[in-house]
Amino acid sequence: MTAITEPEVAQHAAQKSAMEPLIFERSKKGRRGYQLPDLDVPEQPLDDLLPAALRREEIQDEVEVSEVDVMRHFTRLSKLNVSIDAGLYPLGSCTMKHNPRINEEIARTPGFAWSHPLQAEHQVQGNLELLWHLEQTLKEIFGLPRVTLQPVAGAHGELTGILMVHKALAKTGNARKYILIPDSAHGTNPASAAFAGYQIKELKSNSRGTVDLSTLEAAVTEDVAALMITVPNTLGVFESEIKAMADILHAKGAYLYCDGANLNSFVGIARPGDMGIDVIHSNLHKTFSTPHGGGGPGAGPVGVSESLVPFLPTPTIERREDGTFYCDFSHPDSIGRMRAFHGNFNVLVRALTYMRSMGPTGLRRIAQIAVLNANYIRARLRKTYHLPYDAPSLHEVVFSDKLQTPKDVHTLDIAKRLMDYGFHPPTIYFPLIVSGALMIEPTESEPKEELDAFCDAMIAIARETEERPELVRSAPHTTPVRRLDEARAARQPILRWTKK
Amino acid sequence: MTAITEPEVAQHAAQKSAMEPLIFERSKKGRRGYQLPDLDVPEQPLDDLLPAALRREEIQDEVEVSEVDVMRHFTRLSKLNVSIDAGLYPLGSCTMKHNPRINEEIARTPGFAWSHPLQAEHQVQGNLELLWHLEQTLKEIFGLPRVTLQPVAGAHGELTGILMVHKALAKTGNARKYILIPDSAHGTNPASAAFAGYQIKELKSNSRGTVDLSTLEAAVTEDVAALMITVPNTLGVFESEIKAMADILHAKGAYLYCDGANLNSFVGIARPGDMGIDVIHSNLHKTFSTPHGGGGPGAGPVGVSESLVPFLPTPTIERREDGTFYCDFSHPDSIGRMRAFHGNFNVLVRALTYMRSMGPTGLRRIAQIAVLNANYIRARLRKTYHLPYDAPSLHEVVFSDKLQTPKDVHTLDIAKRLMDYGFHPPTIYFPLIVSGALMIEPTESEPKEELDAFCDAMIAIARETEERPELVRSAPHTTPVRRLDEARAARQPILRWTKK
Amino acid sequence: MTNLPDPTDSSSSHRYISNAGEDIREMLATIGVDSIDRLFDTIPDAVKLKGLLDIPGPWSEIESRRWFRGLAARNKTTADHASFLGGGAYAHYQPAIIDQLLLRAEFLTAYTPYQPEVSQGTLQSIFEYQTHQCLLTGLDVANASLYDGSTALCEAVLLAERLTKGKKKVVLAKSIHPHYIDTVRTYIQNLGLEIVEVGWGADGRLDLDALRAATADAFAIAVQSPNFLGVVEDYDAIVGATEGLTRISVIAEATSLGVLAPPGQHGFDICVGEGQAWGIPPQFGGPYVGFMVVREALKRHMPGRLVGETVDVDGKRAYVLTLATREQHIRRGKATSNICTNQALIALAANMYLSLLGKEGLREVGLQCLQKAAYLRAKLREIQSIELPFAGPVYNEFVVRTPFPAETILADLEHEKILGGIPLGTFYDGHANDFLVAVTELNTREQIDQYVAALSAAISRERR
Amino acid sequence: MTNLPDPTDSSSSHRYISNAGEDIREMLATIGVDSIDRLFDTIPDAVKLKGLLDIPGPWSEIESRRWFRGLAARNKTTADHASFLGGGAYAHYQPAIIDQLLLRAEFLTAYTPYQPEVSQGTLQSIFEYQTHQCLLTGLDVANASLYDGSTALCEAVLLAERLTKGKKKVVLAKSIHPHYIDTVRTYIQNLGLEIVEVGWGADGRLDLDALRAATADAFAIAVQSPNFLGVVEDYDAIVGATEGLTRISVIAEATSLGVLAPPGQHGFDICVGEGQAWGIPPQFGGPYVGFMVVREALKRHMPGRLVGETVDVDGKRAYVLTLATREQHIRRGKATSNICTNQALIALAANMYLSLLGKEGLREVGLQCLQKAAYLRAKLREIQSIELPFAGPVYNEFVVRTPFPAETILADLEHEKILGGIPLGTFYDGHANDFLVAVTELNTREQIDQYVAALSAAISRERR
Ligand SMILES: Cc1ncc(COP(=O)(O)O)c(C=O)c1O
Ligand SMILES: Cc1ncc(COP(=O)(O)O)c(C=O)c1O
Repeated sequence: MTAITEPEVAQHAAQKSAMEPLIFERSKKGRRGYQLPDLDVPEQPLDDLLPAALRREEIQDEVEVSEVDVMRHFTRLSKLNVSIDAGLYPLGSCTMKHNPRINEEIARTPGFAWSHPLQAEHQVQGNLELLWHLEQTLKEIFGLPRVTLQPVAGAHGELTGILMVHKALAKTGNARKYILIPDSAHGTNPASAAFAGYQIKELKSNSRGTVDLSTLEAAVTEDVAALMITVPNTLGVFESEIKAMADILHAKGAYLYCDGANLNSFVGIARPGDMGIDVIHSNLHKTFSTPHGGGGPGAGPVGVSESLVPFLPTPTIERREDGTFYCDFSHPDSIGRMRAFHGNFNVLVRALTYMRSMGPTGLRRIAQIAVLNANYIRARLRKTYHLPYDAPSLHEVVFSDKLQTPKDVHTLDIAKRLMDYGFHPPTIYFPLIVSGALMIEPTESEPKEELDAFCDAMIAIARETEERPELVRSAPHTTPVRRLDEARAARQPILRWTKK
Repeated sequence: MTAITEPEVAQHAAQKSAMEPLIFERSKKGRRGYQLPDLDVPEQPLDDLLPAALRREEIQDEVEVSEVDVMRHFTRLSKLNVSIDAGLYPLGSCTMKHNPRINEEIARTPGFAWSHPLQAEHQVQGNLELLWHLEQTLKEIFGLPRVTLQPVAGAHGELTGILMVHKALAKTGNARKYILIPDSAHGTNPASAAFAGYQIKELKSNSRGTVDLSTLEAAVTEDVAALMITVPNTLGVFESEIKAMADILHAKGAYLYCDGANLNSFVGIARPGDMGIDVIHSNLHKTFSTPHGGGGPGAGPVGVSESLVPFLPTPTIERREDGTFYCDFSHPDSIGRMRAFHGNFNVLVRALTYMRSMGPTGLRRIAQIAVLNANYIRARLRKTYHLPYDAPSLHEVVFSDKLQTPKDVHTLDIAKRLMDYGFHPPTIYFPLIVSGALMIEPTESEPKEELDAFCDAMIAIARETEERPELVRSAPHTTPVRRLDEARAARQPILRWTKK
Repeated sequence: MTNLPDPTDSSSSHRYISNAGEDIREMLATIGVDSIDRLFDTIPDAVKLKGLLDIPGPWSEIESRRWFRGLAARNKTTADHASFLGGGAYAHYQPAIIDQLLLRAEFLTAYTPYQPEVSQGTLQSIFEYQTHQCLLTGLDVANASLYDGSTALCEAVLLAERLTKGKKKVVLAKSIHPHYIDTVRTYIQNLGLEIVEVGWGADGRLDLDALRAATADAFAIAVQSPNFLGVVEDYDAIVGATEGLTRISVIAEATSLGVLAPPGQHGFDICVGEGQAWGIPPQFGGPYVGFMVVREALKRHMPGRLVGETVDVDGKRAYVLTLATREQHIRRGKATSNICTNQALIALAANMYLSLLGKEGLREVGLQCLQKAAYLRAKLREIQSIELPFAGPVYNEFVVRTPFPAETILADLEHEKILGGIPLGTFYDGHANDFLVAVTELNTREQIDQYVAALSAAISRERR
Repeated sequence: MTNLPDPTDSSSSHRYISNAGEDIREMLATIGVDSIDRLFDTIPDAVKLKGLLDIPGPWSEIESRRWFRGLAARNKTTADHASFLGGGAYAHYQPAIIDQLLLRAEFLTAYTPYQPEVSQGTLQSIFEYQTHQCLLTGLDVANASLYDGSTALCEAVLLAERLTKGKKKVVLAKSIHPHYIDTVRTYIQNLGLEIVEVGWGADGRLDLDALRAATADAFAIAVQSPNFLGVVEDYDAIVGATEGLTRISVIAEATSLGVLAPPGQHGFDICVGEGQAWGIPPQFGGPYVGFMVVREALKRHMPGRLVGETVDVDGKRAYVLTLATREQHIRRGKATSNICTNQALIALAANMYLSLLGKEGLREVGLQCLQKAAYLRAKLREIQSIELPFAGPVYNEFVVRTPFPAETILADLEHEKILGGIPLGTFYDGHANDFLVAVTELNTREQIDQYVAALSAAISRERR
């Protein structure tokens, strides 16, 4: 029976899918994937409608395929992906939770899906009411007086928030120069601050991974516009001194911006507004379950404290005495519009559906079980993997590869090897303050047995590292493709198909 | 690098899915997968509503799982199946064609999905009109004056048809005793005939696999009620003498029943009614693309010639002068009702959507390309596999394992080995007149490149049979489970989970 | 044939058929013929069509959406009316994930799991479905599905007949769904069997005296509970009166199994029924899913497919179609049934529903139906001139009688956007003023209160 | 906290959260704490909530369906009106398979393909999407997506600015979608850049004289075609007037690329736009998909994600995120953009749409839009007192002027179940009587004829 384990035999099935050609390579003359109704108006000579110079020739090299070809192609492509519906997807900082299907159903209601963004307000009262309710709900969750729903992602929310801070400070005559950002922060924080017109000053974390009050105090000069901080931070550690931080900043006329990417860990348990936070964005595609879609779309509403309300993007959605709703553009100090139309409306629909499904008890339970699950993994793996920061963590836990590097097995290898065990790897090499970080966020969705299977796999990999390190170093072995030559991709970039 | 091809390593990922426990084994006390609105009427003591003796205790051993658990479970189970959307599924006689998604969308229109089968006729005019149009369309396709839409599968249609034959004959004073059925027929034919109250006389096929006129002539006695024949037959061979057969039967007062399972091969090219056929069922889940659903639901409308019209099941759907529609029960000679309500209505919706998508040109093209595809496979494989019947075939081709048996490789082995190449096997060991049959029906959906890949795989397996027969005999090697102990399943049947 | 389109011309291409001009020419060359027409030479010209079929199309999706949505819009349905319709088809809650899972190609577009190595998803789900049926009915062996409730009853009668060759009489409660009885009549018409119907007593339950009189020489008795009048039967009493018969219980409202006594624990041998109530939309009558569960001893008589547990060559647990020697593809004319294609996808939906709702949910659905129906009944009893003619216990459905023809009253309710019931006179003589009313967990108290008000108004209107 | 629910109690279980009573107790034991509350000790009591949030819920799916469908029913939409709305969001045909494929968990619930070995599906699709963008625009390198058309323009302006450090002026055609211009204004407010707007001439096209006057010291020029008035710009003429500037073409109606000259072949360096018209429902403005395609030389300045081809250790072709050093997670404060999460799923939908429609279909959609708009224009020209103020060539959208306020006329149309246009006065002073009208392949001749009749009737009515 030796024959049957030979790789060329064992991989036929996988290869069939893995060898799926590009849709362009499936093209064949005469095939067709669509039909339109026959043109039902008298056809006029093209030249009478549009001068030839403004027209194009045929779209060269565009595809000719049937609907069957398209169905096959994308079905096969889909099979090359792992997904939340199939198992744990513990990307730290990404809150890969269960995406309820009722949200998808509601978003597809024709009255929502086919409403047009430039309709008269009286024609879209349902939409405006929905947005209004979502703002009310987020206000309560944030403990802040107003929320803008326009930003379509976390980073977009960050830019919105910092632009408001800038405008508010500019109004006092001095927009200031710096935004303080801890070294544990996500890359979008400095990038957004820069796009908002600020320079970045990085704050060093202490041994708990958090920011010392003294560090902050020393850094907050008259030139500092705001501190941009993630709570809990990217190690999952809560900044217990958050209120004192706010006081320090406020005393100097600076603002406290909270990156709310980790809201899942304390939603319904504590409120940013009660911590002295002035601005916070929430990634609805994280805490509020809108599906990640292979990289988006998301939404990044921003809540603000009273002093920043005048600077919110326009329009805001308001309710009249008579119960009707309207868009209010009368905010002279507004930073302006962050995007055409009303943001990612149909992502917002999904998020509100989710908030209603959870209710106050459910939101609280999210945080409780998310934190329980993360701490369970922490407890099960802490003897096997190095825990660089020992402070109690909430919804995620960050290990490092320190115990494995002596065998020349690194975080990347561990991540790849996890794939052979059927798991998507955690976030790796982030936060930057941990060398070889493995950042694990299970979310509240995961059942105990899935967490156990994951921990068992991690422990097995640690054992393999001792006994057969090459096996781990050369992983993955069972995926549709194996380790890629990423350097080659960057050195000689091929960024599109071209006809041979 | 030897380590990485070891089976225990290579199969982790597959195993994770393959080891999916039963949903009952995922159950854990306290988990919940649903929520209902709170009861909004005053709750009355149960005993006042229903005596305890009529009530049950809790449903012992029923599951307690979350929605996440259910989503994971069924997503993982789905990954253990192959499907038409992922590739060729050449089950002969099953017409596994592309299932257009517009049909699914239309069937889910709330006006169809939420209409109730016992509503007053004026409330469901849309449904009745749809059924009426479907009947008109099938009448034209069949070339027959009436069609009943009640039967919900091919076998159900067979029973309907033979019951009509019985009733028609009984009306003449003699229902007769026998139904003639060729030895190449599908098992449902004799079973249906028996359930309709007849005995079966089997007709021997000739060397073309068809029925000789002389054989028929000899068999048609005064006791014969009908011939039940599949056109083209289960070898894909058309009964060129079909009209003469009809004449022979009709001369003796017997009927010609056509099993229309293979309509896909001649839809739009020729019509059963024009061949002298008196009754035909069509499996809408074959020729008319309604999805097979892992084994159903389907639909099996039955068309009849003038003489059988009085015996159709009730109700029939009729159109009034004023353009309204109604259910007509006034058929005193009807065989009665074949099923509650209106048959598989929402399968019928899908089928009519498909017929409209195809139109007259598209239906004709179905047959043309289905026959082209099958003959292409036949041409490519006939040097490699034995073709037991050499007559020209239409939409399917039946090979045997005769060239492989000397190496002790049999049809079952070839079928299993195809799985390793990523293909669902053909129908095997049917029709019974071919020893070790491999019955291949590609349908019109398949692109040439998929047919080529399939033929390449078949040829490779033939080569493996010569060179490494053990590899084929022990296949499959790459599926979630390998060959099963089917005897054990039948010897000590375990037909349900029981709590340990 | 000169008017017929040239299949190699690109205007002949169709979106559902991949191969087109270039492919066709290559393939014909391999086959060695010069046109597709040649491949049809075995069909005599005399029976070949000379032109195209006279049917509409081909339509684009845009045109199909317009036409079919137009038809759907001409129906009045639960989607835009408050519905109190039952009679064997119930509007229950359908969890959102079910339909989206059903659309997965791996479930939707696969076929019967003849090849277990590439069909474990379907097979395991059927095994689970079979288990749910056993737990719910208190019986031992369930099959993979039958067409629907009516044909499941036919199969049960035929099964029972096979057990006791010789006897030819089957007793059916008249209060079984009339469509089911009709269907049995159709199925058995040539098999020399006789149906005896037994009516109901004043409380709407099976008339036990009449039953006792009818059982002589009978091989089986079938009763439905809740019956077509909505009344819950007393299994134990029926069992006492049907010694020696094969007892068939019929379930037309499957959610009732969440609260009602399971027939298998009360002397019944076979339970058949309609699974539509497990979250399948009414969709004008189908596709639904028939189920059959039997005592252990009857398993080799079971019609339809059965999935069993086994192991693969590596000893790994797996599932497979089994006991196939009962079936038509092996036994042909002597099979236990002619069924082949069944209702697999709907059985899968039922498995999902039963798993999601689970132990607690199935009970809660049942209790809510019970309580809401009781609430409506209490309100209706307050209205003069409304009668609830049958006093037997009910689950979620019951008969209402007013002094006026049911159709008249129901038309009045329809004006208020209420689908108010099913006229009983369609099914039984002498019930012109009666109609069936069903309540489920989807009916809100507000709807029920409106129903009562509308009904009361309708009666006043008619009185004038 | 005594009022707060006990998480181990089964009444606390929620359907979206697997772990419940039994699990929780087991896990706490492993962790070694006696309650979940202990795990939150690092959050100071002072900031902890003492009770529950004051928000509605938890709702069942039944309740959510009722409430949200109730809201949706209060919108008047293309679903039940004939719509002639455009202005950057168009109702085009959406092939049925797209949405059902998007619901596949493997697409819907995966995230950014950081781990290429288990994300080839997403990666290959993005690579294909990038290719389609290149073919359609005539440019060389496309990214994986940006938020939408408006923010894509912002990114293009910032990219252009990076190319030519020193210059601070960007010229924007005033006829670019006003929301896009507003968004650019917001984005650049603190970056020391200046926007100069150039208006349109009598024919609705960019005023070339004004353009020439504005280009001095500018680093870039952006024009939209068809512009917000629906008029197709003359790329070649604009190129002639903008020597030395980075030229940005903005596409707000993506299907126009099926028939209009590709900007990359007419002197433009960057093409950005909104992909919504590729079969994405209007859905009140989002989620849509912004695209950006640039000349080869600009690729290392590209914002957002890029997917490139490479091979795996076995030499097998594969796809991977590449040139990541441009991005925020590597370059942080110096990245080419702050974008992280983008619009991947919508880009996937666009890839499906472009593949299905293909070479022929993209052209046919364009031609049908063109012809149908021309038909409507011809009909409107026959009506006295209707003016089409801009004479420039159009694709599928144009401005209509009547003697009455646009809002009044449109309200009249609304009574006829027609969403008749977008008032231009909202965006530009002095256009109170003008509105934008768009026509797509979904508008039937019957709808168009009804539109003409209704508009004509509305004008007569107002005249009285
Ligand atoms: C901590 C943190 N901040 C910000 C972001 C950026 O959010 P988005 O991707 O929604 O733009 C992320 C997302 O991964 C994050 O994890
Ligand atoms: C030739 C033939 N006849 C009859 C049938 C039975 O049809 P159904 O499965 O729809 O009952 C089949 C189905 O496989 C078949 O292939």
